[in-house]
Amino acid sequence: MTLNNSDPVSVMFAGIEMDGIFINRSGEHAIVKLSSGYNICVPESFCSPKEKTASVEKPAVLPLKQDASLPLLSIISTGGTIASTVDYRTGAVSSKFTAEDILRSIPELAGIARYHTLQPFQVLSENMNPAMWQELARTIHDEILKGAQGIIVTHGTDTMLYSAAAVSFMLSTPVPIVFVGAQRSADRPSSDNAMNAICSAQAAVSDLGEVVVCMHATESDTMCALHRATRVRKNHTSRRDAFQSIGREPVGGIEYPEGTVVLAKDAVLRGTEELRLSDNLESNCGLLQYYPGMNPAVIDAFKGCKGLVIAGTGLGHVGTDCIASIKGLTTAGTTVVMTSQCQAGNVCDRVYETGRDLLDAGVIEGGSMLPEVALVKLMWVLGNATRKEDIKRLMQTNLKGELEYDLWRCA
Amino acid sequence: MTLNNSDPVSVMFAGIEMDGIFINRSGEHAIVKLSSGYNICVPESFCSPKEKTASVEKPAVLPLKQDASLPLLSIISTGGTIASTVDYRTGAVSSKFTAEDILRSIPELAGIARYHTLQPFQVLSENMNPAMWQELARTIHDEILKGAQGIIVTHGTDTMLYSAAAVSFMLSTPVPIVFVGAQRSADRPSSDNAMNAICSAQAAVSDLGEVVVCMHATESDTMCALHRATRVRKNHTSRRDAFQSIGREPVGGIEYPEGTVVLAKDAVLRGTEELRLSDNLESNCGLLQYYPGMNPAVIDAFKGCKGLVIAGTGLGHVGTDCIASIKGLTTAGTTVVMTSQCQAGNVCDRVYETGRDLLDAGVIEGGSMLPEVALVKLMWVLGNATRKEDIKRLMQTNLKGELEYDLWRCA
Amino acid sequence: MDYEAIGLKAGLEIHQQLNTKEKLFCHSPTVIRDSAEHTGEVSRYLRIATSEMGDVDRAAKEELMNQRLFTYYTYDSTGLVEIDEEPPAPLNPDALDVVLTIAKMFNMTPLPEIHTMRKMIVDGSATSGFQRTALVALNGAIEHACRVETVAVEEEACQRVEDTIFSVDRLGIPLIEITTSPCMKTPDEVHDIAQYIGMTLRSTGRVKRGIGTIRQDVNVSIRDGARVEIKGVQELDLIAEVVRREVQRQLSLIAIRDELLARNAMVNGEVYDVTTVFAKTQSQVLKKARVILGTVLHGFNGLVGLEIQPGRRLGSEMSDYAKKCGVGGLFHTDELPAYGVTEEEVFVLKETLGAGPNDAVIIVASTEQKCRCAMQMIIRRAKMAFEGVPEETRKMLEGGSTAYMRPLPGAARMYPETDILPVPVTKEYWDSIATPELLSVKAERFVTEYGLDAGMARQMAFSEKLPLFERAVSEGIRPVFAARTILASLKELSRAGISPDALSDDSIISVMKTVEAGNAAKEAVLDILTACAKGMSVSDAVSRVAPAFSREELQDLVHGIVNDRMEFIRTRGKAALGPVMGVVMKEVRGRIDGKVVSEVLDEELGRIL
Amino acid sequence: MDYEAIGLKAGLEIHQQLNTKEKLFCHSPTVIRDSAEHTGEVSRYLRIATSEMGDVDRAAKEELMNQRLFTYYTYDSTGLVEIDEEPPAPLNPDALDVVLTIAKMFNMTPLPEIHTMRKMIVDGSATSGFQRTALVALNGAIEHACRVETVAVEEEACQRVEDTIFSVDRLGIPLIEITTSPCMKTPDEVHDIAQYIGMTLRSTGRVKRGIGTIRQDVNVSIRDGARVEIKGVQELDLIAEVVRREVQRQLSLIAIRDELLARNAMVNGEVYDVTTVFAKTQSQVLKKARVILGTVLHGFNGLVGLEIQPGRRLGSEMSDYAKKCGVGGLFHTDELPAYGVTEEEVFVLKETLGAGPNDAVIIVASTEQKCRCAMQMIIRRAKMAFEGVPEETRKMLEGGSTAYMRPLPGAARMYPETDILPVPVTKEYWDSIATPELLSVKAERFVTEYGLDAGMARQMAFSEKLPLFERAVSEGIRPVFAARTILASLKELSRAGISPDALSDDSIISVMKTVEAGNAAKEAVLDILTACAKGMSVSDAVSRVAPAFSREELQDLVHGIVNDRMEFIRTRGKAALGPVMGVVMKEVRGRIDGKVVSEVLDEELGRIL
Repeated sequence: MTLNNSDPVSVMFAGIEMDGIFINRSGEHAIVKLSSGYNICVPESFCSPKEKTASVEKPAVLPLKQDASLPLLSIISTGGTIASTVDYRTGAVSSKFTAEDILRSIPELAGIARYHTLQPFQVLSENMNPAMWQELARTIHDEILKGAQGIIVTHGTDTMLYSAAAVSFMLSTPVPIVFVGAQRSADRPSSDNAMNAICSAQAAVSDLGEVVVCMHATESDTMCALHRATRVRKNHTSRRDAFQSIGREPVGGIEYPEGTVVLAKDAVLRGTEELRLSDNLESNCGLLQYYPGMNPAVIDAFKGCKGLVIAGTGLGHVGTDCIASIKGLTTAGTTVVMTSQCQAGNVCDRVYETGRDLLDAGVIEGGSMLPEVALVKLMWVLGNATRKEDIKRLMQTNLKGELEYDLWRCA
Repeated sequence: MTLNNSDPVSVMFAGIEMDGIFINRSGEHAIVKLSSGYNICVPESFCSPKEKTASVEKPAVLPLKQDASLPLLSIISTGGTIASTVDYRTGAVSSKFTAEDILRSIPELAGIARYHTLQPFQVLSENMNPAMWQELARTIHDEILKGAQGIIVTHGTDTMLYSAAAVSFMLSTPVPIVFVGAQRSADRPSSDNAMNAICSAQAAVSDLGEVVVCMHATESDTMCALHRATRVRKNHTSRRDAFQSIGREPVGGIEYPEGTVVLAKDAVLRGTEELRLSDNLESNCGLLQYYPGMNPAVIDAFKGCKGLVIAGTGLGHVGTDCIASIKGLTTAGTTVVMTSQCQAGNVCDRVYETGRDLLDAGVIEGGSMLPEVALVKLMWVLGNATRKEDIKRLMQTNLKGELEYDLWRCA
Repeated sequence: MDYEAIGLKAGLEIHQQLNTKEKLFCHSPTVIRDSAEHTGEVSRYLRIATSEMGDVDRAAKEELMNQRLFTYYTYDSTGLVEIDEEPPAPLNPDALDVVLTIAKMFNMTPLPEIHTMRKMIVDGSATSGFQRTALVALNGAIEHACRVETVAVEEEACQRVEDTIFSVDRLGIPLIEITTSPCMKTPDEVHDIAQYIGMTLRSTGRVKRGIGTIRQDVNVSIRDGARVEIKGVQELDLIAEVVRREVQRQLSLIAIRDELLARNAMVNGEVYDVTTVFAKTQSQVLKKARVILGTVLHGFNGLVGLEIQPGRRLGSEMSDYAKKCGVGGLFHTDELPAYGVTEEEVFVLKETLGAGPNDAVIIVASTEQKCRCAMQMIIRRAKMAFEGVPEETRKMLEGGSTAYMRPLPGAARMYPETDILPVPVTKEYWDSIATPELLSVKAERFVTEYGLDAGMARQMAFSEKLPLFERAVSEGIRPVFAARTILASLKELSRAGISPDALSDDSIISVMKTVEAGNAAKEAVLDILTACAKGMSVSDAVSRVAPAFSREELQDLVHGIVNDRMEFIRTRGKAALGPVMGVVMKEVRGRIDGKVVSEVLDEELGRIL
Repeated sequence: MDYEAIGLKAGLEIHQQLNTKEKLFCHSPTVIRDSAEHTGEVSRYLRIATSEMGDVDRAAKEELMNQRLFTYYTYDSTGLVEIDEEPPAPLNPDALDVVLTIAKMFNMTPLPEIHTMRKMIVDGSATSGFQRTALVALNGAIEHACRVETVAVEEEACQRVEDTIFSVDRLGIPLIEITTSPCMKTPDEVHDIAQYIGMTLRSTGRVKRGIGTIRQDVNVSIRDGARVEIKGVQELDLIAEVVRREVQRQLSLIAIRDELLARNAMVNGEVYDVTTVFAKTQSQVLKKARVILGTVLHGFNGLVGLEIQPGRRLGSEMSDYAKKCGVGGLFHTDELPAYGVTEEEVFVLKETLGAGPNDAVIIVASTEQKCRCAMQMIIRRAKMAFEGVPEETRKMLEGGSTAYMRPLPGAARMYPETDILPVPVTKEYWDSIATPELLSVKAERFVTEYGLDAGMARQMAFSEKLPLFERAVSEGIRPVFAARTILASLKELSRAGISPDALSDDSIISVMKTVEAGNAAKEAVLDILTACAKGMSVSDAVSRVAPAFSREELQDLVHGIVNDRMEFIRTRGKAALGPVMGVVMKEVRGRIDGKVVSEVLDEELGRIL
């Protein structure tokens, strides 16, 4: 008889008999949860089924009502989990996503807004791609059209900054669009998911009117930061406060648990922009960091791409022997944008010889754009402009806070 | 008659006649320095030579003596300028490199040590390559053998971190090896060169015994930081305090102008290591940052490389559709090491599915190594080990502070 | 006491810290720090993921809002895993190795794969909100026919600094958890088994020593009683007493039950406000209180004040329950008048509540809310008295009595730790594990093989300095000298208030070798070691404390002394040897071996006589 | 004064801030901040790159060690370029455009490429240690046959907060520097040329206005005198006076020179310690001093105290030199006894130093070191008196006299700014630049075209609100009404202490349109504008301050008033119109046009009479 998950079993091992329930198998082994709560792994042949006890009837779940007087938010899930429950009998963790599930998990949310939830797709953050960014932007656009007064996008943290930047460029928005995730899994009592979610809801009903990332501001549960989508980086693999604004202060902060939202002087306010979707993207673009001794053939590999962002050294340099390959790309019609692997600070190819050679090779200076953001912007610009001078002008114009200012094009 | 630099000329322009000296030409234009000090640019045909006045004889320069009672340091220049002089008559800036020149420019150095200077080669920092790292390591080795009690390497800031890490791996050193550079050019009164140089000399005569980078700790001229060569990044394109230790505090600090050196508890002290050169490098290695929508062909372009460091997302991930290409590389004998584009924090490919697939594809977890440092280390490891298990063990062993600890290899 | 007759059954759960270099799931060192040295702190809330049934009612919401913010102290010796900012490292292979070694010593069967679980703990002592734990082996044997049911490896929790402040230095130190079956029948047997298990653990040489590194929990029940778990017995010497007192407590509670039933006693649960009764009281406690509530326990007179354990009464049990509500305690009429309460007040109290001579009255004084809560708890506990012994988790008090802590745990909220891959334990690995010689066996060997007397052999085998002794012997130092030196030096240093860590093993070995080579006298060993412990190098210590004294120098000295006492010696002849020897030794003690002095003096006297 | 006869030559160097949105070499806004608002600060040393000749002597080394640490205040409106943490951006094309426009207005020739230079300034006022500056155009004409020699664009320096603390908000604001030839022959001509240049600059509408945004330096010399540069004349009205006084000063110094030569005067430079002379002095200054030194200027009696400019004597010039050494000033015998120095002390002083009746004695009181330094400076300046007028850079004092500042600058330490690429000025670009109408021309046009009287036309043309006026006229508002409203409202607001910025151009236009549409009375304009300036919206202000009053309402009102005064009106007949009109206006002033009131009242009276 084949054992199924949750079947009661009797295990004979080490000369003793133990009761438990069957969880799953791993090779020839059975994983059994003992009544003490421990999982053990024993040869499956050591387990024999036991009669099921009458299952306890689950008590009826009371329906939850949302407060109609509160503003309406849309929660759009792309695969990150904002809420989980643990089945303490089997130890299984399941991620939850209906508005009701979320409110049950994080009851504080019910006091902030009403929620409409959608899940246009469900992928691991590292599998997000430009097509999904477009789908996401369209979904958000629809939700705002339908009356959402704020948008929360739950997203895995790995590529959140790319997605948030992409939505920034594709969408002009009158309401806040808040990307939120968790660095520590939602199934642990110490997870940052609930606090981040609560703060993201506070941000989504606030006066803000731009795309931001809402995550822990410090390692403590006392404050979330709102980062402008085009100036944020994940700067730590695992810490709660991994997300940091680069080259500027966050555009806002939310005190927890008070919920007070404080916005920076230059935060874009609700209603400043009109709703407009502009969702063309040229996804055939690449990003490459220069390193000493780089074989120019690595650059040649991007032949055929419409755009390439280089993360050069310092003010925006590469080794002299790579310049010919770059010139080859630009001549063949690839737009090449120079950013810096330093991340913070401006690219400036006027000051040193190599930089001047790069400008001669047709490279566009990327100002203070983060390499990752420059990649996303380049996809958007190439999806919306074809003339060389327009592409250059757009890349050097501050569209969504990705640059501090429009770069000067001298007379 | 052809005009040469410094020739007195008379310029007729805008209906007036002006005296000046000829500097150089740019196309059909002549650049002339007027007696007011201004350079102007006029058609060369507007200039006519004037008779030279008898040149003033330069006063004899007094020779400088070094204090024999002070410790001996070697200053090795790779192209960065530690000292410059300006010719105020023509405005020309020239970089200086004899010990005497340096002491004239930065007299404070004379009170700290005696100096021996070398210039094994002179390149722009972005043109440094692994062969030059080897040359540099050998030069340093020789100098220590000859009795240098500390080494100062002046280096352009762009790729300083790669060179410093490379020297760390190639050289066991009983004396401090201090890399120093300047973010603001040496020809300006506000340059950071002099203070950095003075602090680097203080570091080079200190109790330290490892490879460090010495640069401004803040934007003010009050403190330099000593960063461990394997944990430092240039995190701003232009600021004086661009260099920052990642994932740890600096190993030391130097108060300016007092010169007090304060070392961290875990700084490696003078004499801890014995002098040993191990200068094999496998330079056929690459570094690649993953980004959403990456074409797997980009990874295939590294086919034939002996090693590839990937800067994955978050805990060390790439999109699922890139895993086959990675597997292709490892199968073909390329060592693939996973690091994170987050820079700080540990890679951990056990926690999520994609990570487990990467481990199955033969990827080596790079722990908390910075991607750039992992690249340099991989070159060194592949230059010194051939068996797969040795390569993995070395990559996961803390050799020079690039990891916080040796990673566990479970039973 | 005939423990068999009353059906005593006891079991042990022993938690022992392992002495690995790094923690169980991260690379931090396993060192305990002074909390004043903390270098950082983080503050966190913990929340329990709701089950599928969970409903968001007003009370739950309020509870969530009132969650406590815990503060964690961090150190330069702790990292991101301790503050739950990084996935855990794989299971420390060294820790697993120690646990498997111990399992093998108990003849247990290892599990083919070790699966790490999360055990939910939201009292703040674990930053993640759970403790990681994994069963490693099952079913082993101990002498006396007792069984070890399971051996698990788990991580230590944080140490509480105060209130909601915790220190993460201890968090993550590996523990072995050894659970026996309830196989012990007498208090002494509990002591012996605990001692035996402890000895077995220490035989590995790979567990931590010192206060707080081992904690014994004891499960005790008697026939007609109930299972009671007593937490955190740290001193082995108290363990039998704890069991004895628990037996006494259970017997007393059963006797009280019988008496209550015989008296037709009754708890009706009515609570009265008696604040006005004490309007003019001189009792400090009652004067301060806003509200005083009282209840009558019918038929309880004399029983509430009955001692059930040294220093503990039925009233103390009720008081423990009441304290959960934040009150300081209670007063009962079995102990009144006292504490400033007058006979007249007691009289009025009883009158007011209509309490008869067989009844007891309990009063509680605090705020209204706390008093109401406390009264409910007291009434609950009073009703339990009719059942005899409640199942409880109790904590040990000084001396070995116990106090109520919380009910026995229900089914543990355990679920898999997904960040840790299962660790296979292969047959090859299990077979390759060598079990160490038991310390008890070692002690016997030291007697037979090295000629140590039994006491010293045992002391040496069980000492933390055992590895030093074994090294010294392996380096050729005579075992008896080595053991004597090591044990005496430890004693001496502790007497001088110097930490034994101040003295390196290398120094001790070096000093012993110096003596054995005849370059310092045995008598000077302790002085030399003390000097070394104070920071002197061995050679400096030898030359300062006990400067080498050559045979030639000795001969000169002896010659002089003998010359001065020529007449005496001539008079006494050979019998002068003793007294003159005394004079010489006064000069050279510790600088040259007494045997040599005796030889030289003998020669000199021979020359004269 | 016959300025031609004495050979007066004067030239101007005018620095005017440009009103661009961003700074000259970075993107920060060109706003001046309150230093209390600074959001950060950095501290820096500056060092001069040594020339090839430089030698490291002890003194140089000491100077380097004693370098001052400058502190710079930063703001949320400043960036990395201001604190020299980032390469400069390219030359601001807007700034260049303004400078080229001005150059074209002076009929200058632009350079084909603009090369930016670094001019070394290590006094701390430039964070980089240099000021960036570039010649833009050469050789232009001004009316009166004067020439503009050069026009350059350069960046403003930091404002000094105090001592070594600077504020970087001003640093980098673009300046135009206009240098004329020494073509002015009379003080009034200097005034007129400066005024004309200023007017030309303002005609662009693209330069900053207000205190500190324009600074005039004047070069003055007369025949037999010397070139003297007077820095930082900020008020145009003083400029002629400054020149007049400088002429007077130079003439006086020449006269003194002649007298000294006539007297065979002599400065032998001997310095005496005269501290003891003043041992019992009542002079506060001398009492405090550690040391008092004195020197004799032979044949200077009466000349040291001679006034050479209002409030300035030859002694003042000497004192300026002495102050460079850190002393507070000097005493000379031409002014003594005074300041607590008695006649007797002066007598003893002269006796002690052997000074005759034709000689002057100078004393200085301070520390020994400062006194020695000061004496050397005084003697240096005294010797210069034999030459007449020294070449100097001087600073203006209140009223128009001047004080010594430093010698004339030598060859500027200028070298190329390598971070800025040269900017080509193509023929196409130059040709495309449109020159604006001069304000003076505009004023004339306002008279002829719009019918403004000459005074108002000039006031309007030169007002900062000129753009508003031109907009109003273009939007159809009658020019006279527009000019009157704008000028009056500015005056009214300033009288009420309200910033003119509080009132937006849109509001003013809107109010004027309301009036012109007949929806508010002209009389109420100022009240409405004042209300708007205090934060009220235009429509609110109109309805509150001057609620619309319809013809019907007016008729009712008039009807009532007339009824009440029926007898009076009947008595007076048409002559009652005046007085009754007054009563009505008292009620409706500003709410309806007086013309309408007059009409309605006329009708009503017509009905009765």
